Amino acid sequence: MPQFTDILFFGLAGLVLLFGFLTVANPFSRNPVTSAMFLVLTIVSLAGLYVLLHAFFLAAVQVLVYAGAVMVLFLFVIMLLDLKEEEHRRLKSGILAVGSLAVVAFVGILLATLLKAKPAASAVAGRLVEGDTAKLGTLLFENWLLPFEILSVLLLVAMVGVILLTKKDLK
Amino acid sequence: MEFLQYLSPSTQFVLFSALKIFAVFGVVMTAVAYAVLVERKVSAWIQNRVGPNRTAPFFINYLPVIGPFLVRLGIFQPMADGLKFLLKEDFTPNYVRKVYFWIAPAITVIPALMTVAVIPFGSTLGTEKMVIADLNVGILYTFGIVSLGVYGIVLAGYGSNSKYPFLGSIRSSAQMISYEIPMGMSVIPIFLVAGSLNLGDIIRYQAEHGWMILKQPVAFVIFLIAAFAETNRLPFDLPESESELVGGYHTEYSSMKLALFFLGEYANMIASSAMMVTLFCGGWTLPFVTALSTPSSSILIGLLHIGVFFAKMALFMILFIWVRWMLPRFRYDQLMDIGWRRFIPAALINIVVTALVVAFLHD
Amino acid sequence: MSAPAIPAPAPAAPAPPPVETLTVKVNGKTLQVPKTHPDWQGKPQPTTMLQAARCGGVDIPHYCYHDKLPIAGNCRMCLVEFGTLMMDPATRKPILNEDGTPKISKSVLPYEPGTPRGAISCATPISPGMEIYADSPATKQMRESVLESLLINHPLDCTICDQAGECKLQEYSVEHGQAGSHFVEAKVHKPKAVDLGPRIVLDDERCILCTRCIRFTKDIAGDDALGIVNRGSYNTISAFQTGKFDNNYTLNTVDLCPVGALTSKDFRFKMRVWFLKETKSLCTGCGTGCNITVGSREGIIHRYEPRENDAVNGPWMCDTGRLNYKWIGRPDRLTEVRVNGQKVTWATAVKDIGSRLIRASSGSVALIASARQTTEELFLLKSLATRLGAVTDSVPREGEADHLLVNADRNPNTNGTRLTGIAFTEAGMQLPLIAAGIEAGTIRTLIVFGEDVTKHGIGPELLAKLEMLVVSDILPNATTAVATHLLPGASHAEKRGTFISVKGRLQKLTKAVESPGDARAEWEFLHELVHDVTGRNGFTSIEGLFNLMARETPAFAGLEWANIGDKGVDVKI
Amino acid sequence: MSTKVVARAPLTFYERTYLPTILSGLKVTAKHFTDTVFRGKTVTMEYPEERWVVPEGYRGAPYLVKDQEGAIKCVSCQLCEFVCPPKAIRITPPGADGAPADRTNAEKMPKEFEINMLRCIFCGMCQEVCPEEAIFLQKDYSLTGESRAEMIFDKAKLLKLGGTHGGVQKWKHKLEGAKAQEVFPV
Repeated sequence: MPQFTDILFFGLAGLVLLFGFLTVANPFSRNPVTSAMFLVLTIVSLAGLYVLLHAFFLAAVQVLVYAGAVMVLFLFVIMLLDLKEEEHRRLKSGILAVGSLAVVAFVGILLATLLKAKPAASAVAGRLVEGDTAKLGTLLFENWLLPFEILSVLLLVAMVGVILLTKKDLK
Repeated sequence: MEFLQYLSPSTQFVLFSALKIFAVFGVVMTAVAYAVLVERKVSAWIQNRVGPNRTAPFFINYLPVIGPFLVRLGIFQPMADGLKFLLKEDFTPNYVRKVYFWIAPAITVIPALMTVAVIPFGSTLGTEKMVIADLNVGILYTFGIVSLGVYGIVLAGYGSNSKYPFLGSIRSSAQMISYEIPMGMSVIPIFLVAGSLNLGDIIRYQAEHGWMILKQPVAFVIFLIAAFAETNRLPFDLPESESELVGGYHTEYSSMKLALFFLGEYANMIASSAMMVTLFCGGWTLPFVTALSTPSSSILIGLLHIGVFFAKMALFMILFIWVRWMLPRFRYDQLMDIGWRRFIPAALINIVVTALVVAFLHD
Repeated sequence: MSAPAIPAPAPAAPAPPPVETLTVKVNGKTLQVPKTHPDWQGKPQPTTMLQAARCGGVDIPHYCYHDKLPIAGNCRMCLVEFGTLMMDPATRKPILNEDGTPKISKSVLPYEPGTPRGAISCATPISPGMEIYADSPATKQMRESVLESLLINHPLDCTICDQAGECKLQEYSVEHGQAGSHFVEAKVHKPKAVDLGPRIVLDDERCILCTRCIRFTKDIAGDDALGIVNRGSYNTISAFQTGKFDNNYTLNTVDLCPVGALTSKDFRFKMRVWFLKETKSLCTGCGTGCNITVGSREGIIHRYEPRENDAVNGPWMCDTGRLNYKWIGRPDRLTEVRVNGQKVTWATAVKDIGSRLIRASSGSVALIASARQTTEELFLLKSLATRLGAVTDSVPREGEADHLLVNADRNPNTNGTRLTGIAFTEAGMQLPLIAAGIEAGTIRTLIVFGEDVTKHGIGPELLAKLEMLVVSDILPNATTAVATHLLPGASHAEKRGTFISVKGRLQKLTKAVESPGDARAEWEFLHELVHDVTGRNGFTSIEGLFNLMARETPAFAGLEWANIGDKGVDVKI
Repeated sequence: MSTKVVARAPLTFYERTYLPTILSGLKVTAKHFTDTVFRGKTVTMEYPEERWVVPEGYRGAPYLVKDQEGAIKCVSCQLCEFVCPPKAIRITPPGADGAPADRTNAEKMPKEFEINMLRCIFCGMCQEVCPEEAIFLQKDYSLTGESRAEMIFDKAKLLKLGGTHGGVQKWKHKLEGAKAQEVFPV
């Protein structure tokens, strides 16, 4: 049912954009908790897109890690810090200009990449049909073992750094 | 049943899925209602009390012996409870954050019910697999959805805009995140042993090689205790803890909204029980009985499989309930201590050891 | 009444002349006691032992003795043991002990020298060097015996006795009595619930025959109506001469009666006294301005009692004034603010009146106040009238005076109307002018406070000609019926303020009960109205208002609310 | 008094697994469970069928009583109203022209006597203070009503519930004493 999946794709993509927009610029509420909740919705919608791509593993991990763990911690922090409604900040023209420039640059790079990309670039996705975890594992631990390990070391460094920063009295 | 032949496969898929969803939904809801009854009855019996034994619908007078017996058992109490929840005044305090206050109960219930979707609660009935969604990453799906359940409680505490619910929700978010980690780690050895993330495959493996509980007792204990913590049941019910937080996150709730929280809690218990049955206790299979450990060919055997599954699940439910009336509440630091300093290392060691064993055995 | 007036607090008052004193000992404490005390008529008489003890802060229990009544000395309750200086018969000098202190001879029975002999302290004058043993064992035993004797025939029916709670017999039994009685014979049963007069019920069984009531009626009220008849145990109080006990001061005997023998018919079985909230207030029946205590419970007034003020009424008040409280709780009290017959809020009504008054041309407004209003309200009305150029007046109310307390001027605050300038010399002189003004159409607006002007020459046909008729009153009458703006007011028991008696005594009212419905004390809305019309500071407290008035009115110069006190001050009239 | 600090014995490894406590908990609960289910040992009293035996000295609702001749004993002295800590009692005295008492010689009787049973705390002070022995705490233990107004018991209801309570009949004795004497010469 290609039409059906298309409808689903556009629906979910629309939702991702809408929730993403509401996360950063909600015209109805300036409550940080609301922003966080819309971010959760964004993540869940994104997981829906992964499902459409048959990347079930990615979808599940996306929900599990980002929505289920990271965002809960975000909420936790927001609530504990007792953030009141954000005050309306006046936009300064300089900041506005820099911001717009950044957006234009980002969209430009994105469009350029997309235009350059060939349909065959989705070959990797094709290999991961039905979100096979075994294949994903093989890919990760054979083809890209070094970057994976480097990344994990990087995360370890970050963790150690955090512990060092928060530790009050170092001997 | 002939007309089914003429339907396209996708239409059949939608039709059967819908049927299964309705059936499972109905069964879960009923089970929740009666779990509450069992809870009340078991607690009463443990405390030398009688428990609910009064609710008697009008038609019970026409049943000579069995009627009064059912009334004594409180069989009709869930109906009265449900009716009461519906008819109670739904009170919304005027200082709450309305939107969050209203959606929080729903957010609690929906993930709890969604978890049930991947549980294979039977082998086959005819040609139809007795699982709503036969995902090959079933267990990850479950964890993903379960992890969303915490939002209901966090938002309930936040939306209530009141200190006790807030404290309850803060505790619960910390508690659930902490225990998701050992819970998730504890099941990894299972998949190492079984070689698949698909829950159906795991049952099949257990039918052939014996129950996982025997092969992975450490994983089972960790999973079981983490399940208590994830469902906010005693001895880990710190988000509610009546004695210190009044009612925890649902202090400000009343009527059907309160009922939804209970529904969520019991649905979570059911889902956890079902997961434990599937992962550790062989699902719908029974050892030593060939008919019951291979996918069924007849409708009757299929139904029997479902019965076996529910019987095992009921045992776990009773365990949940029994423990509630047996153990006192943990202190919060003890809870965190057990989660981070005992279970996570234990689960990690379990993974490493299992991986080594599996690797050497394969060689 | 010939009680000495308390001197008004004046800064330059001459120092009082030195008082001749005697030295006595009360309970072992040496005291300097004035040689004389005023008796019931105010004449100086030798100080008695009871008065001397009182100077030392010792209260000797007594029933028949009363400061304002002749001394009878018949109840024996005030018996005390005492001693006098032992005198050398030859030199008439005190005999001294070895340590230099004078020798004291205790009074003993002449034929039984070991037994102390008590003296009734209410009638025994002190002598220099006397020692009074007000709490010696002998004195205590005398009191116990006297109480036991008084209670021999007492019915002990406190549960149905109105005096319970303010009964001296109860109080002394607790303080000085003993629990048991040696009397085992049958009690003498005397008549109960005797109808002594139109306002008095007598229970003979409870009577201890102190004769306070008889002395009051004969010597103070001047109506020798009561006496004791029969003999011995059968002594009873009776209106024996005329058979009726109905002068205008009968209810004072209820206050005087230390037990529950004489009770008020009006207050009979109405409320137990310990429930009553006591509020200091004033009687508004006439210009005398008797001080009273309002007894109320939960917003209902149950009785008035006189409050002792020697400068005004002594401890007495007349029956007419005492029973003149029932109208306050009448169910037909005005309770709604009405503008043209429509019920409105106070804010609306006061705003409406204010805006109309501002537009009124000078001279088109007349104001009739009442001499039953407090001075503060009259002051506010006057400042309103001054701004509007209005003619003001109040209504005179005359009656018959009597020899004791009732004044011919039946208005409680005639002097208030004069001093604030509402009515100058003679109240009521402007009323015909106002009537003529309305008739002629020059007066278009009339403000009436607390009076029914239809009875004073301004009939309904005249009132109908007015553009606006602002009426504030407590009870409905012919004037309130035709008012365009009707403002329910508060009675004197429901507000604070001051009245000035005919003799120029400025005294305070205190609020005893809440006003019914929307009714409000007049000054509370008048200060708003005055603020709206004149723009002057409207004081939201009675203290501020009084002090403002005192600054602006020459007669009250130097007065402050805080300095008035419970018994009032004299002002120059 | 000196404080003695008792050192807490460190938990053994076995104890630190929480297993002994869990097992003993299981033992206790299982025993109670079997006791209840199989031996029928329950502590519950099934209320409408089984009734509670009211113990001696139980303080139930206060009601007014009548004497052996059916006369109201209360003389409206209002001491109970005064002493009542939650102000549940409200007595309307007869006033000067109220109905005469139905009991000889005592001139006074309450016009109305109300007890707000929702306010009453069943402390028994009214019974303690009553000089006429006219109010008694009874053995009632299930006071219910469908409205607040229903729970304000008036004089008629209190007398009906209170029943008869004999006593010395002091007012009657007073009257008899008076009759025994010669006619009073007024």
